[in-house]
Amino acid sequence: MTDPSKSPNGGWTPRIVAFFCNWCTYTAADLAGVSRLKYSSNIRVIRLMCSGRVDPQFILDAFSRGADGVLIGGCHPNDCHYVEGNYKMLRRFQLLKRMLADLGIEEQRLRLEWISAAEGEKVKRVVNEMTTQIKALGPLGMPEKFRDWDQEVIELAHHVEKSGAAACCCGSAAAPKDSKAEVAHV
Amino acid sequence: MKYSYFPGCSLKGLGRAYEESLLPVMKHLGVELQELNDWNCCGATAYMAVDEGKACVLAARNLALAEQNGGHQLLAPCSACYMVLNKTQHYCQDYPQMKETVDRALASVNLKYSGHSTVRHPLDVLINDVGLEAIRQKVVRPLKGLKIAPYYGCQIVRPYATFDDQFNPVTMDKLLQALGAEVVRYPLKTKCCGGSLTGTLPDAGIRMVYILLNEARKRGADCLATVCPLCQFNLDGYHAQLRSQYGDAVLIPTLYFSQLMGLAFGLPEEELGLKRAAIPFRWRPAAPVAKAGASVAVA
Amino acid sequence: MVNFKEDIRIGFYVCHCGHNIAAMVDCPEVAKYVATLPNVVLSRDYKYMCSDPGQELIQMDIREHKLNRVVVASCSPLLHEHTFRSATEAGGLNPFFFHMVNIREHNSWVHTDRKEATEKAKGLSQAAVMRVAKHKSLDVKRVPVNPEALVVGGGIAGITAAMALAKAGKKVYLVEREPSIGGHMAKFDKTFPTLDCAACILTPKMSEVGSHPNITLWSYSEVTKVDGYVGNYTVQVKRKARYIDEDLCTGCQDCITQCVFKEPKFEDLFNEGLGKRKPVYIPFPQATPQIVLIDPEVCLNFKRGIKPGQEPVVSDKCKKTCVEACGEKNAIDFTQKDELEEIKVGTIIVATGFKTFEAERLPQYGYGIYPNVYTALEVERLVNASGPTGGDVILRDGKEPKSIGIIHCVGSRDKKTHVWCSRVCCMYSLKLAHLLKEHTGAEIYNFYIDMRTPGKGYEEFYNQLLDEGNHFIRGRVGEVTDWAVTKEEEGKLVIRVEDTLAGVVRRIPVDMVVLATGLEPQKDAQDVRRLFNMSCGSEGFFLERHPKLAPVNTFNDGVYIAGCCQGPRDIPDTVAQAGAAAAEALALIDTGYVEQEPNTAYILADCCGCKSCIPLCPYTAITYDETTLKAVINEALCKGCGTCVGSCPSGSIVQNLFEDDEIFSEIEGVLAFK
Amino acid sequence: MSKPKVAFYWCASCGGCEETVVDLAEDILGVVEKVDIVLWPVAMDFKYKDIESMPDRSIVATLLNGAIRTSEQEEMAVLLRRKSQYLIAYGACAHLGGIPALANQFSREQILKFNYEDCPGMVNERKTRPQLHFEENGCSPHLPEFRNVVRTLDQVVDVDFYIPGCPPTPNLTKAAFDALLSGKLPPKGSVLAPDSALCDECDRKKTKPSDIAFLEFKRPHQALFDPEKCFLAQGVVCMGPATRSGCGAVCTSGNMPCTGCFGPTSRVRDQGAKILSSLCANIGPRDEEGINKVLEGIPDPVGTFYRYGLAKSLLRRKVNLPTSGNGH
Repeated sequence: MTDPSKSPNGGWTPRIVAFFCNWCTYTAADLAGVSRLKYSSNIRVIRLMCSGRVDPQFILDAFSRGADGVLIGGCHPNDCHYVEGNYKMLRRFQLLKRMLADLGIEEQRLRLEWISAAEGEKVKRVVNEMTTQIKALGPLGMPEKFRDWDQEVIELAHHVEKSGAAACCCGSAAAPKDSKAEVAHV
Repeated sequence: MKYSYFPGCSLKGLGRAYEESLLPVMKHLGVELQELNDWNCCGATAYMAVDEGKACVLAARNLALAEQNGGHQLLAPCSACYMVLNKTQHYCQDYPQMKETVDRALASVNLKYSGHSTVRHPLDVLINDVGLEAIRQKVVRPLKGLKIAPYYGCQIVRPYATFDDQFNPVTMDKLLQALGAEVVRYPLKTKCCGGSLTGTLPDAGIRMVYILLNEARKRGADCLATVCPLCQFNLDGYHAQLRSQYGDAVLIPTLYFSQLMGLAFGLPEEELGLKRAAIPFRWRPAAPVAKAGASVAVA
Repeated sequence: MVNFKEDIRIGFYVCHCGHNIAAMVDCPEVAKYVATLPNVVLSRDYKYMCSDPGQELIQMDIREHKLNRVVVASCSPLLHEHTFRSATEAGGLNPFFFHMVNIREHNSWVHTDRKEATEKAKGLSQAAVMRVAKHKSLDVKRVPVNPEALVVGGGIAGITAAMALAKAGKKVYLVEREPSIGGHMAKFDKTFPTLDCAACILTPKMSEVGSHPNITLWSYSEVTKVDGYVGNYTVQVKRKARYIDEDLCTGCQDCITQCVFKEPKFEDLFNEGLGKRKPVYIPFPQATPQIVLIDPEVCLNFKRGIKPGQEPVVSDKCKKTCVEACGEKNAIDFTQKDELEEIKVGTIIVATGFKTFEAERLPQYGYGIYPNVYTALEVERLVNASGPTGGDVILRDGKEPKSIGIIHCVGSRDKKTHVWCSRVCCMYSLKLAHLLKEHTGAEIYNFYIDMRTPGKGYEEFYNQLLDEGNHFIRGRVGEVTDWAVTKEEEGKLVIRVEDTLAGVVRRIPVDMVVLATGLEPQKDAQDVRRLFNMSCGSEGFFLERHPKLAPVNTFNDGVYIAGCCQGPRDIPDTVAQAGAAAAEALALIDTGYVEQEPNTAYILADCCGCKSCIPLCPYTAITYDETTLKAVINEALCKGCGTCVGSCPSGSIVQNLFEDDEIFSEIEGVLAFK
Repeated sequence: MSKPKVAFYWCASCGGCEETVVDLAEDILGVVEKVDIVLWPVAMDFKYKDIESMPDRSIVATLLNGAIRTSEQEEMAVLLRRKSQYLIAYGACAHLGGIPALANQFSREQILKFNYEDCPGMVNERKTRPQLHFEENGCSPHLPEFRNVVRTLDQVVDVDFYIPGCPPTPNLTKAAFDALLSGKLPPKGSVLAPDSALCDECDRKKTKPSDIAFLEFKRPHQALFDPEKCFLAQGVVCMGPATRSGCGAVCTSGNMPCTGCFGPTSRVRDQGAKILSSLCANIGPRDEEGINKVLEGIPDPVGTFYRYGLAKSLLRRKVNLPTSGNGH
């Protein structure tokens, strides 16, 4: 198993998760393909019906799972297939980018772009620009950060284990549970 | 309204009449011009033809100085300066290599050009910032009865048409009309004045001058109005050659638009550099009708 | 949940698409990788998944390997999702146990490094495999299609489409903005290359439309609002006031003769401003419907100075000789107001046409400066027997031209204006050259960049023009000027051009210049696009769903496009396209229903009733139930955008096909590739 | 047969959770009657050794409150995990990180420097910091290590159930005891509270309009609140729609907006992201300038939306703080 963030040609290369709306930006990306425009391969597109569907949880989840950047593509203002889903995303974006800045995530890592179905060229430009910018920023590397942060707990667990009586530990203190450990509920 | 002012060599030399008339006219309109401290050659003509890199560095130094002084609006009255400054901005934007060359050169004298300054032409400022109405209000001696051929020359609309149409610029037409003058339709308004050819290939250069002047006369113009020191020099300075080559000196004067503005504003005539022209411009607007409270211009 | 413990058994297929994918993505390696992922019981690569054998492969595998999930990595889902869903269904599974990965448009066609593209394909495939495991069985909902249709625009495209639908027995509303249908074609004199008289072939069709029992023709009307969805659109149409009761007017035109204005003195737009009309008028003799109208801007019975957006005010100052002339018919009604009508239709054909390039934008060609510079459309009227001069080519200065220059590509093939070729200008320039020569015997000069004459009989027509002794000069004209250098040039328009074949700059003096202006989108194309929820290309023409395979479809199901609103084209192509659009609409109408993507949202019982979602829905599909104190979604109104789902603060709304867990899995998958 | 053994323990917390146990009032007698309390540092005197010497899994249930910030807390969590059949994260801090987890916006060094040097009122000329070991009067005391990161209980050890709240209400606590003693337990990992959001039990719900469009956001000190109207309808950020119910809407009944201490419902992974999404989507203006003007009313989104949940959020912590390194 190789480090997922290493490109096959060696060295780190950014991973950008993109949420594209079905009607404009996803279609624009299709157009870029049909037009054989070339852009960097760092982007992974997830298709949603509308940029209004982009739950900020998706963005945080992508970051926490190793995305170095998140790109959201929607229809231009006034052009939303669903009248105004794009405005709803714009409003979330305005606060989310500020909140992410407060949490230490650089502004360039989250980008909202209006790309119409005709703008294959813009898909190319935006993806290339963003890749360059994030390359300059370096990795965000949240999974590695989580591992790094939790090193201090793992050390203690080892220590407790060594001090005996750890044989029948039922609570598996050996490693912190991944924060995603799913919780079932009443 | 405040602008940095880049005179360039012409306005301090052959084209002094342009500066002499432009400065009081702008002042009269409440436009404040601050001459760029320590400006240098804009990089036009010879430089640009031989080494674009060096020309751009020269121009960029002026732009950087303007930025440094917080003067992000740089007024460049000479057409050649205007074009080269614009061209440098475009080159730095479009060609990263050129930007690098410029950055490196400027860094050696602790200057930085960020691309935030805007190069403005006086016509642009007069029409878009000052406004025709404000100009009209300052006219105390309308140029009534004067027929003018508006001549723009090549450089302020080509290759970059920044504030007017590339093929049929009209800003000066409107300005002259606001002064009360009659503007004749002059299809050669952006044709070449002969440029530097008058020095290198005089036959071709003089021919162009003849075409321009002859057509203006044919269309009933009393004079030509121009925006460019080189155009003014070419159209004004070769009448003797015209006589010897074509047997017709076409003694029609060529003025800067700013000189005509000064006359219409009733500014002191001797301040407008009118005497510097080879072909004298004798026409004068009628004295203003005395109105109570109206400022009376110096005769 | 019955299937809670059911094993997930995923079949994965990666398509080579010939070389389209395989050239940039190592398909066998992708298949090998995906085979190692949890729940994947079968992983194959195959040359053409969308082919019949490819689809049969899926069906066979579902049966043989007891697959209950299918993933295909191939092209865009917008192209083949339906194909593979059907194959999944044919194999005996619910079609929504399928997910598609786009490794062609989004991968092999846009990347250049094979290794990187292969890694990306793996990542995207892993995401789909993880996502599809969460998929649920969903039902497709069928919605009936209203058999009535709307055609917007009454040019030759709209006329053709409306007639095709009407002949098939469908009820059609034809809405035209101008007082008469006919469009640009009605203004033409002849049509290339056959030189058919345009009026002779068009007017019978116009009157057929006007009298067809299945067609409701609303001229002088505009669509103002479109609601609903495929099969069930509600359309609001503004019927502008003509000040004439359409039911009472017989088209006798006595009112025009009797108008207090004895002579026509107002700009006649049908004649491109070359002629004059009265305040009460009919646009042209063959206008359909044959109903007059009154222009309140100039009619004496209205107050002057109507402000935009305001209703004209009757002044009652005129003697109203028109009313007298109308007599007992009593068709004139000065109090008429704009009226809004609402209609319900299932399909819509948009055929709103084009406008010609504004020649004033290129002042170097002197249009609007020199009176004897004409646009091609003006010349169409000038040579037309029913035009303002009765077909005599008399210039604006009263002279007859002895020499004429036709400048091609005005506003076409030019980075400064429009980059596209307008397709018809070369041919109509040849036609006008022929007609002008026929009418005047003048010397004709054509200035062209390239002669483009692809079409049946077109090249032959060009050859004919060459034989007729017309001059063709290859070069883009620099300027048209009245700057005369020689005696011969005095009083003429001089065309300055670089003759790129001879390698010389020419000055050609002529009496008349014709500008072959290009075609561009209508001024309000963007508004119309929004009205019908379509897309525009970067140049502003309406965007077809697929340039080759769905040229009359749009991204809005049930809305079709025909004619020049989609891009410049000539009459034969327009007519063919209008027929295709009508056929598409007919197919939908005769199917009788549409299947709706089951991507609607629903609200869980755990909803707390905070009402945050209610204002977010643009379709008012969400309401608050006062008895349960929770929100409810009306599935029939929900269009599946998912905005409420993304915004529900307690996660109590679920969008079918785009459930939170499905998307989280996809995110995890794209970032998990190893 | 002996009574089932129960333990209470506190880690990084304010003590409020302990109060709740006391707030059971007479009911506590019923509890004490049925169980044998083996550890309760706030009220009874048991030692570490007492617990250590017990057989593993001999405690039926441990209710542990407080976040985990020090090595001592970790050690206790591990020990109690081992000795208990059920480990219950009790209260917002153990459940989500709570108020102590707001410290995840700062580095260990920033916190120590402020508290031992920069904080007003601090007199510490020698800038002495707590040491892990030191010698004094022949003794060599050992102090717990202060960690870089604040954690929820389940980020350190396996947790069986969660009782939410800052603090949990007596009702929920009693219900949990009842369930434990009767053996009628929900699936492991459950949060022992209803799974709908607060509005469900808030009286103000009926006053919330269906067409809200925020034109401004007010902070609690900026206005006098209408005691009956929905806070969101008054332009006040209320976390209620994104917060699990079960508290009986005590804050909103007391004329204060919900601040989110019960955490999200089971269907939400990040409470802050969800309330942000909902509030923002319903902002009135459409242009960036207008939107930002409205958002000026939320100057500290992290502190507002993750008041209790930062440690449990998807990012857990400000991401660019110095990572590991024990900072001795």
